[in-house]
Amino acid sequence: MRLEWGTFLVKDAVFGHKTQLSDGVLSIDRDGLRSFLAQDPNLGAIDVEIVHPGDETRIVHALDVVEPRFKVAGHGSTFPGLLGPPHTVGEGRTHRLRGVTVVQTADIPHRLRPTQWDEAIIDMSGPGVEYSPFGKTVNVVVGLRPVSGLTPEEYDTSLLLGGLRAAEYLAKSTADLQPEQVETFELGPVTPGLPKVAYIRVASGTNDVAIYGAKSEAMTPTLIHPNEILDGAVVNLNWGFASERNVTYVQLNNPEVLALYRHHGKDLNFVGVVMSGSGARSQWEKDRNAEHLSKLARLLGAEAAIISWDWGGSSQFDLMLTCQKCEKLGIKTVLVVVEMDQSLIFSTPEADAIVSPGITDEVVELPEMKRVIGGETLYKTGWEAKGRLEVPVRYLMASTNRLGFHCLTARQS
Amino acid sequence: MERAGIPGVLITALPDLAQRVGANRIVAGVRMPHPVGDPSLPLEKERALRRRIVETALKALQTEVGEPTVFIVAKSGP
Amino acid sequence: MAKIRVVHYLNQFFAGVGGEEKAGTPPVSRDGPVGPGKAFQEVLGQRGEIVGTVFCGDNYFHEDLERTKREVLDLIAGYRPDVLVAGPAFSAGRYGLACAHVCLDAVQRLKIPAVGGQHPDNPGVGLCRSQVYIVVTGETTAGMRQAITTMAELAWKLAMRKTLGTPEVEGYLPRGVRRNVFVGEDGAERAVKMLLQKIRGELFTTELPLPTVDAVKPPLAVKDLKEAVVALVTESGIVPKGNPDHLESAQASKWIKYDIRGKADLTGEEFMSAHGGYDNRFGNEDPDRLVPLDVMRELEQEGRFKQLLNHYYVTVGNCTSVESGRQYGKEIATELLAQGVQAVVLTGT
Amino acid sequence: MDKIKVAHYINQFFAGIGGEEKTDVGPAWRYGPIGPGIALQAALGEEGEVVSTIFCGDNYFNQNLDKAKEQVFSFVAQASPDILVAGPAFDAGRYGLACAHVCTTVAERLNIPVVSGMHLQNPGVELCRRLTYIVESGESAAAMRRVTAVMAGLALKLGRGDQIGPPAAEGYIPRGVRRNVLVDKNPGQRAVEMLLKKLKGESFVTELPLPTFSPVPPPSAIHDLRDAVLALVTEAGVVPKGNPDRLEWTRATKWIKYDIAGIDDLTGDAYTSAHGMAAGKFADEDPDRLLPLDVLREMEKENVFKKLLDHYYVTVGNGTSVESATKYAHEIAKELLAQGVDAVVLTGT
Repeated sequence: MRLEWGTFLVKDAVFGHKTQLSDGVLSIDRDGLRSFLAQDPNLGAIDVEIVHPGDETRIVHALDVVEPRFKVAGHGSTFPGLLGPPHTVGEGRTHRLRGVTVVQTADIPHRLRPTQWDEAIIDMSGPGVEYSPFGKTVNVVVGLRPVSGLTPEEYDTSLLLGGLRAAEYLAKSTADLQPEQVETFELGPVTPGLPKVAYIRVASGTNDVAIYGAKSEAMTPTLIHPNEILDGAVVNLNWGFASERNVTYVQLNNPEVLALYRHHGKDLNFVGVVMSGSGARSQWEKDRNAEHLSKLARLLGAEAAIISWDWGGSSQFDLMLTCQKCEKLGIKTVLVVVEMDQSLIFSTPEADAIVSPGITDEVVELPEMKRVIGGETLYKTGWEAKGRLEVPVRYLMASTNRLGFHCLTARQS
Repeated sequence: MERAGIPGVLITALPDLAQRVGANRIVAGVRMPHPVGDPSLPLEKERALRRRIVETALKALQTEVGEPTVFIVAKSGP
Repeated sequence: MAKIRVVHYLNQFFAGVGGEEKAGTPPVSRDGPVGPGKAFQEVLGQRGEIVGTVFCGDNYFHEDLERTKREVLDLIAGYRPDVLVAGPAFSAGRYGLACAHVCLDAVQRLKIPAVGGQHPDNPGVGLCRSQVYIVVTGETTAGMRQAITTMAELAWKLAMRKTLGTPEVEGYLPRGVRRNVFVGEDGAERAVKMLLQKIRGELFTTELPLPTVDAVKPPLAVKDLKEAVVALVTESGIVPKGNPDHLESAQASKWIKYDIRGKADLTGEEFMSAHGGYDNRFGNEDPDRLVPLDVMRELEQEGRFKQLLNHYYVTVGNCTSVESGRQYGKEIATELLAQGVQAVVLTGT
Repeated sequence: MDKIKVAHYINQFFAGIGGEEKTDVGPAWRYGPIGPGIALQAALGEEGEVVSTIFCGDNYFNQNLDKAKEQVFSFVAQASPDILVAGPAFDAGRYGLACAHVCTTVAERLNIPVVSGMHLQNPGVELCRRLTYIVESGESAAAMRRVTAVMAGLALKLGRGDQIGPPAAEGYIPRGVRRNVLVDKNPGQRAVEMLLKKLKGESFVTELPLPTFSPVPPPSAIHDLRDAVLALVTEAGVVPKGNPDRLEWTRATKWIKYDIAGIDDLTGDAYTSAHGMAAGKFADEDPDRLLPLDVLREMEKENVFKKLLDHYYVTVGNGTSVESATKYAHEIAKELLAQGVDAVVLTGT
C-alpha cells in the first residue's frame, strides 16, 4: 500500500467570490460554502469566519479541528464511511492543505449533556497560543446550529458531518492543481535485524472514534494499516475534555504513525497498527480486550510496541493489562499516558517507560481578547468568553493531546 | 412479475443484491428486519421516513429505466 | 539590592535550651540567628539576614497543637519575614511534624514561602510536601552543613521570586505537584526514542513514575454479623434527583451523606446517577443497580445483620485523585466509627 | 426390439410455416419429421423414429398459454411417444419458453423423459431445467447439426433407460438437481488443490457453478399514476396473527393472498411475520415496517393513485428456490393482470 500526500502550503485565507488557492492564499466563497453545508436539512444556521495567528481573537465552544483533505487518486474517497462509501483508503494520492484548518463550533452536543461538557478554547494570541497547536494555524471557523426537534443521534451527526464537509469543500478546490510537496508513505522492506515495532491504540469511551464511519465501541480489536489512518479512515467523535481531545486533525496526522514512519528503515521496522474496539465495561471484557490487542501485536511479529491511551478513565485498566500482557510476550512497550490531577490508580511494574503529553489540571492565565467567536459565555462557569480567564489547561484545545501531537510534557516541580 | 409486463418496484434493504438479480426498479430500504421503517426513530419520525420511502417507490414506477436502477431515499444524516 | 528578611524556627534542643528534659519549653523568640542559624547567616552573607529565631519544645508543641501554632505564628509574624526556614529536622519525628505545621501556617496564613529540611521518611514530609519546599537531608545531623547551604540558597531564591530549577537540581523533594513544560519534540517522537533505548537495554527515564499503592493491613473479619451495624458507601455518584448538592461528575471535591431511613428501595423517580464515567441510563432507571438498598433492607429484615445505618455516603470516583480518595475515606471512616458501624459495604463502578 | 418412438415439438418458423408474420399460427401436427426433425431422425438412426411433429406459433403459444399447452399436449399424447424432443430453441426467448412449457407439461402428465436444446441464457431454462435434459446449444442455429446429434444421443439413452452421466460429460445443462457423492478427499484438501491450480493458472472445475440471472427487459413506466391500480406483493411473510394458513418460515411452498379491503393500517395485534429472518420484535410492533399499508392508504385517499387492490400477495423468500419464486411470480402476475393491476409495489427483507 503506497500513499502520497499532495501538500499545499497555505499562508493566508480570505473571503472571495470563488473558492480557490493561488500562491499560498486560499480565497473562500463564503456563501458557496454555506449553501454547500446547507445540503444537510438538519442544519439550521451556518456561519463562517476566518481567524489568523496573531489576531486578538478567541474561539470558544470548539468541537473538532479538521485538516482540509480531498482524495484525488486511489481506492476509496475522502472521509470514507461518512462522506463516501466505507471503502478502504490508504493508497493513491490525497491532497491536503497545510497551515489552514476547519474548526466547528456549536452549542453543547447532545451526547455530552448534561454533565460531561467542558469548555474548548483556541486563543490566536497571548500565552494561549503556545498551549494549543491551532493557535498558529489559519482557522476557518464554521459555526453550526442544528434545527430543533432532532434526535440526539441526528443532532450530533449533523455537527460531525458539517465539519468534515467543510474541510473536503476547501481541499477540493485544489483537485486539478499540482501540489508543491509530495510525501510518500509505504512500509517498504528494511535491512534485516531492525527491531519490529507495532503501534497499539487503547481506548474505552463510547464515542472515541469512527472507523470507516462506524463507532469503534462494539468492535473486537482489529489490524489497520498506518496509511489508512493517514488517509481519513479514523475520525474523531469525542467532544470531551478539550486538552486531551484527539481532534480529527490529529487523527489524520497521527503522531505515533508519523514518528514510526520517520524511523522506519533507519533504526526500526514499523510492522503495523492494532486498534482497540474499546467499550469494555467489565473485568472479563477488559481482560479479553487486552489479550486480543497483545496477540495481534504478536501476530505482526512485533518485538516492541508504542501504546497510546486514546480515551477513557477506566480504560487505564485496559492500558495496563495490555502493557503487562505485551511485556509477558516479550514485546517491550512504551506507553503514552496523559496526566490528570489524579495519579494513576492501577499500575503494573511492567509500565516502566511512559511518555507524558502533559497534565490537564495546571491553571493558565489568558488575557482579555478583542474578539470572540463561537459563543458569549463559557460552559459551566458562565464567565464572559472575551474576558481575562484563569482556566485549567484542560480547556485549551488539544494542548495535552492524548496521542502526543503537541510538544508538551509534565515534570515534577 | 415484470416478465408478465407489470411495472414493479422492489423496496429492499439489499439494493445491490436486487440489482444483480435483475430487478429493474429498486428502492433502498432501511434494514432487513424492517425495510420500510426504523425502530430507532420516534414514531412520527419513522412514519415520515416510511412515507418518503414509498413516495420514492412510486416515483420509480413513473421513471423509465434501461436496466436495473436503485432509487435512493432522501434521508438526513448518513 | 535589598536584603531578604528570614525567620528561623528550631526546637528546644537546636536552640541550645536543652534535651528531652526541656521538651516542654513554651515558644520563645530571640532576635538574630541562634545555633544552626549562624551557619545559615554565613551562607546568606550580604543577600539576607536572619532577623529572628523562634523555638519551642517538641512536647509542648504537640500537647495543644492549635494553641502552640497560634503562639509560634504570632512570634514569626512579628518579624515581617520574606521567607520562613524551619529545621533541618533530619529524621526527628516530633520536630519534623512541628516544622511542617509551622511551614504550612507560614504559607497559608502569612502567604510567604517556607523551606524545611527533613529526611524523606520523616512524618512531617507527608503533611506539607505539596506546599512547602523540603530539602532532602540524611537521617543524622552529620549532613548539617550540606542541608543548611541548600536550604539557604533555596530560601533566597524563593524570597527573590526566582524561577526554580527541577527538584533534582535544587535539592528539594518533588512536591507531587507536576507542571507542564514545553520541549523540543512531540510526545510520539519521545516515545519512539525511549522505546529504542529500552530495546537496546540503555538507561532511560520515564516521564511519569507510577505511584505504588500503599498496602493497608486487612482489618479483622466481622465476628457476629447478626450484631453488626452496617453502612453503605459508594463512589458511583448516586444522589437524590436533581443532584441538589451539585456533586461533580468528575474529580469530585467532596462526599455527601443522604438519609435513607424508612426507605426500602432506591427508585428512579427519587434518585439519579451524577457520575460522569459510565452510562448513567441504568443507574437512573434503577439506582439499586449501583447502591443495593433494596436487598440490604431485605437482609436487615431477615436479621442477617443488626441494622443498616440511617445514611449512605456517596462521592464520585471518576478521575478523582488518590489523595482525595484517601482523604474522603478517612473523614467518612471517622463518622462511621462515631456511629458504631462495624462493617461497610462499598460499591464502585 | 421395436424402435424408440419420438415426438418432436418445434415452432412455426422451423416447421417451415413462416417467420414473424406467422407467429400467431395455432398448434398443428404432422406424421414424421419436418425441418430439423429430419436431422434428428438421421441422428436417431435405426434405433429411434420421429413418429410425429407438433408445432405452434411462438406468439400464439405465449399469449394463450393454457389453451396452447392443452392442445399441444393432446397432439403429443395421441402419438403415445416414448420420448419428447423440443427445439432446439438456441437463444430465441419465446420459442424457448414454449419448449419449456411443453416439456414440463408432458413430463408431469405423460411421465416420459423429455429432451430439449437451449442457450444457457434462454428464459426457458429456468422454467424447466428440473424436469428436462436441456442440451446447452449456444446462441446461434449454426450449431444445429451438433446440437441435434447430442439431443438424439440423450433421447436414445433415456429411451433405453440407460444411466445418464454428469452434465459436463453428456452435454446438458445441470438440472439443479444435485446429489451427494462420496469422494476420497475432504473439502479442505480439495480447496487447497483447486487454489494451487488457480495460482498456477492451470484449468480447474468449480464444484458449485453459481446461477446467472437472465435480464428481464424493464416494462415501460406508468404514465399517469392518478388512474393506476396498484397491488402490494411481499416476500417478507406478513400474515394474519397466528399464521392461519401455515406459511412456512423458510422454503415456502406457496403464496397466499389476504383481503385488506377497508383496512388502513397493519397492527401488531392483527398481523405478524412468518419470515425466518424478518419475524420478531420489529414486525410484531408494527407490520407496516414490512408492508407499508398505512402510507399507501394515506396516498390512496389523497388519490396519488387510483386504487390499491383489495388483496395483498405474500410468500416467504427465506431459503425459497429461484424456481419456486419464478413459479409463484407467474401465477401471481396472472391474477394481477386478470384484475387490471397497472403496477406492483414489492417489499423484500
